[in-house]
Amino acid sequence: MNNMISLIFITIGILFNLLGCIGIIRLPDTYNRLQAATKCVTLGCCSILFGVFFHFGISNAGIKALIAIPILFLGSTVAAHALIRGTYHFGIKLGEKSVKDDYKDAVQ
Amino acid sequence: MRYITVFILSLIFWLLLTFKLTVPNIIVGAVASLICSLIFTRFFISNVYKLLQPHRYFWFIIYLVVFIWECIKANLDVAYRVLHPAMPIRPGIVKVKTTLKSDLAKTLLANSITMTPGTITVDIIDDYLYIHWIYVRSEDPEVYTGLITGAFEKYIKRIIE
Amino acid sequence: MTDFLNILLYIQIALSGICLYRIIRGPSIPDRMVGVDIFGILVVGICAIISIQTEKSFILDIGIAWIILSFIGTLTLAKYLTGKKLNE
Amino acid sequence: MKGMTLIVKKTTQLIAGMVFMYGIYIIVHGHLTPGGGFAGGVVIAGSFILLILAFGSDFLNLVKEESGSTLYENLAILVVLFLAVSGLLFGTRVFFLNWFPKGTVGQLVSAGMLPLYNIFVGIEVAASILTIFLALIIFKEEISE
Repeated sequence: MNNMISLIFITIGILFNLLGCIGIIRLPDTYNRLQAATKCVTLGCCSILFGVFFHFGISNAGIKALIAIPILFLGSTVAAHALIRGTYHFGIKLGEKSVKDDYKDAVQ
Repeated sequence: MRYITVFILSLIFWLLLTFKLTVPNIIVGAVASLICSLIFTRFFISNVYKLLQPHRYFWFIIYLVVFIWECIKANLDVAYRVLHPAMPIRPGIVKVKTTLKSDLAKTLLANSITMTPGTITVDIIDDYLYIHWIYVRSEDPEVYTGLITGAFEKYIKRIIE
Repeated sequence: MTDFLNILLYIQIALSGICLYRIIRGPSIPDRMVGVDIFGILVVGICAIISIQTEKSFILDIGIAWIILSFIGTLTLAKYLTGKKLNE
Repeated sequence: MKGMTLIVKKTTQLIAGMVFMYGIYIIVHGHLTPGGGFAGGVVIAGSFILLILAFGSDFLNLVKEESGSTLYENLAILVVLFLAVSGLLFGTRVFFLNWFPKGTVGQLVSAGMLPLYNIFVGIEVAASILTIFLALIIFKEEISE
């Protein structure tokens, strides 16, 4: 029973990872790629780790998988924030379809 | 007081990581937490008395449920935009004013916004958050402020302030 | 069960191959850095699946260390992009 | 404003302690799991590098007196050498002899002197990687002037 639940969680996680990687290939500019990739891949990997927790139960390895989840969450969100700010300061323009840019005044 | 808090938190982290309740393990963990609390206490958050008030944990659990629901919604939203043949995107950077005061609350709000549908925090200057949005729904400042921060702000105010 | 897990592992490895495509082809430097960041997160998933297959817990240790080092690496790259020196 | 944005600073304050404890875990369990002195030392140096990246290098007060980390590095490698020489003094006269009682396999306190070697090699690696990082910063300052 536990094996089935863990397998379902891992499958869902890999589907989210697949969507994130399609987003990396298809979307047109750097900012949108970062949006798709960070959200989907982070939630996918958290789901895989949750599946590992269900497979091992409450034991040494299961608790270790639970510890990995908050570290992964904090790390990837902060890394995405730092990366998108660095991209703007590096001088990459927003894509052609964009409608609004309030940050331009704040930088100068 | 802050030293004791950091010591207890790192000892709990050690015991969860090793997951063994033998005497040598606890002694080694206590020594390691002592070193950790001596080095890292001056970088830790300053007001630790709020950790002792139980109603904050209650609101934290409710916030966690809301957050996971928004997170799943975010992924389905991005999946729709990626798989649609015409790619309905309309990106832009908007400026949002927040009413939260303390630094930790602003950080938690920014991290939550990063994981919700189609938004990433670009920068934070004083009270204003600059947010990159994958589909700008409206040009009116009041409408999009409600759309972006409305779901989280009241819970975070109860958790931290 | 193990066959299905094998298939999932191969899919995950193929996904990190897609990230390598973005790293090689990316038109600008920030595109490549996005690829490196996502690649670091995907490797953690590979470690987790292998730890189920072999029933060993220490492979998760490698996963957590990988998260931490990839976080530090991405912060360094982002700091380089903003054009500041390391000590300011 | 020195350093990176407010978000990075606050998150770094929460995470740096965890990274340090994780490095100690890898070092102490070096004789039971993969890892050991070198890998754990790199993770411990990573926790300090994280603080330097987020707050700027003046925050740790290490640039002015870079002798601090160099001192720890030299002391640790000296202790490793003394432990190795102690094999020459006790038991059969062999360099790097493991003359401690071995204990049972799989416990935390076992394997004789290997945990001691791991701990001091860990301190040595952490201090030397931090020294290399600070030296790169100082070198870049001198180039730009």
